[in-house]
Amino acid sequence: MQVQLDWTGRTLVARLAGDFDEHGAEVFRLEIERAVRRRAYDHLVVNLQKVHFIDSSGLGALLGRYRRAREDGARVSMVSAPPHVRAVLQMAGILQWIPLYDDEPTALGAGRGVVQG
Amino acid sequence: MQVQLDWTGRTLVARLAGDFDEHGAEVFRLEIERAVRRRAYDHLVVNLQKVHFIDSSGLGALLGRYRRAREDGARVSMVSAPPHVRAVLQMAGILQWIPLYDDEPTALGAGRGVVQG
Amino acid sequence: MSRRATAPRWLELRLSSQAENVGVARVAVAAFAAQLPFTLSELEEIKVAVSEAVTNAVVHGYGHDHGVVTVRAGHDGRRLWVEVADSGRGIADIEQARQPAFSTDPERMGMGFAFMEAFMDQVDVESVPGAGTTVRMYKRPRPQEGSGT
Amino acid sequence: MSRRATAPRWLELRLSSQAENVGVARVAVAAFAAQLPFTLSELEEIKVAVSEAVTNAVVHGYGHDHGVVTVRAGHDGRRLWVEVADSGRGIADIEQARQPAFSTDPERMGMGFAFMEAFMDQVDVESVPGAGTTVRMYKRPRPQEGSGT
Ligand SMILES: Nc1ncnc2c1ncn2[C@@H]1O[C@H](COP(=O)(O)OP(=O)(O)O)[C@@H](O)[C@H]1O
Ligand SMILES: Nc1ncnc2c1ncn2[C@@H]1O[C@H](COP(=O)(O)OP(=O)(O)O)[C@@H](O)[C@H]1O
Repeated sequence: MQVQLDWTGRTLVARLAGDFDEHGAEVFRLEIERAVRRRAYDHLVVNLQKVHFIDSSGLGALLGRYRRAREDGARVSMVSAPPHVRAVLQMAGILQWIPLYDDEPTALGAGRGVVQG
Repeated sequence: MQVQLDWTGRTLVARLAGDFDEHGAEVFRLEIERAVRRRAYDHLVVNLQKVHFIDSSGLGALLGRYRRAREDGARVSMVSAPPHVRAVLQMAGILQWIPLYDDEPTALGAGRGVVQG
Repeated sequence: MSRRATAPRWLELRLSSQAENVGVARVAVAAFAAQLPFTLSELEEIKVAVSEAVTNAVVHGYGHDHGVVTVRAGHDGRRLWVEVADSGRGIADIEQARQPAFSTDPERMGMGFAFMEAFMDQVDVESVPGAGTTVRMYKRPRPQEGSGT
Repeated sequence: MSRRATAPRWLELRLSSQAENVGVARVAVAAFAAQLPFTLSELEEIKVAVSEAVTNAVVHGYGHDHGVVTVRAGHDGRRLWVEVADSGRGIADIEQARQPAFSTDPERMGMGFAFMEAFMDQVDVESVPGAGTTVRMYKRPRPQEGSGT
């Protein structure tokens, strides 16, 4: 899995591409940790548009990130999940913790209230 | 591999989808033989647009069909080969036997003279 | 009644236990399963189930140490079976391990077995602590509209 | 100089010798090869080479009879090797068999070995008549623009 990172102010956008499995989860954890160690963030937006596959290891990495973000006083959003990825997110009940938005602008515009995707 | 057959007069159009490997070649041989046993043809157009993969077994089935067609007094054309399929066709020198056209209308409109794709 | 029964086909895949290899197991089994009339979304489900079982072998069975994961799959034209085996540390309490949200690793979701069960028709687990674990899963293509039972 | 050397990764795939299974071998090896920085078109080349070798095992080695085809692959982060082995009828004259357009089957093109050689860096063939054939192929990712040797 590839992780492309993009800062806008204190918002970090992570665009993922490939398979979000155990190996993808390792890459994801590493890249995000490295980025937020260097710079303060209050919002992490995870763009799933190019994720071809996700399993419970990928979901676990997302939830782990969500827990860390709460400790850091930041929030996490997901955007642009393809249908099969969305199905797995829904099944696992992830959306009650991390909101899913249609696209990046919507996530960036959304307030601090929790919006269900 | 799937083979979809379509008659226009004495022209048989075969639209292939999937992997044109040894198994695909078996399917191809069977389907074309069954079709031309029931109805006379003077032109077989093989549409390769949805062929994702081809190897020497697929090429061998095309050449075998070409030989049979000559015996039957018919000709064979190929159309719409994706780049990676075209590369393999070229490498194997198939185009000197079976012309490759851009699309079905061009193949159907082409005369009996051999046109190189 | 279906008449798709054919000579049994099978494969056995042995992989070094690395997270990078999980994807190889997934696509190999999915390509094999595509010999049955599964829909694309059923093939995605099979991929997730295989991914969970192989990941468990790599992560829990061998604890990311060197080891061999064996994936076997077969079908008779009607039903797919997939077996994932490791000779790793094994599971002491299988019933507990299969409970949704149970994990011995606080960083994991504990949803691996739940996903296997949700996406396959049947999941059997055999395990001997210190000797290894074998997960066997079965799935039939759902009957499509217009086809018989 | 490349610093991509990693712990060796490998897989072994055993398949029943059926034409339907050739695609499984192809996608498994391609998914594995994708761990090295091969381009998409190099991965396509690897698929063709694997397809030729496995098809030969099924068609010539076993003559479409029951048998087992073993595909092994490995890499050290730099170079891929792929081995395709059967315990079928073997090849009497390997040099002749490797010649482009040579085939013992008039319906075939005789281009299988030519394709393996065109698409891989090196192809070694070992065969014992009556005992079987092993084809071993090697390929390195072509250096990309902007990278070192
Ligand atoms: N192959 C295995 N070897 C050893 N233990 C395993 C294996 N598979 C599962 N387990 C145990 O079962 C527990 C539950 O597994 P699972 O439902 O897949 O969740 P998770 O992988 O998220 O922990 C694991 O935490 C582990 O303790
Ligand atoms: N695995 C094998 N077992 C036995 N004979 C083989 C094997 N692979 C290749 N051969 C022999 O080598 C010949 C040339 O092979 P190849 O170049 O792949 O062409 P083709 O498969 O089209 O015949 C075959 O016709 C066959 O006689």
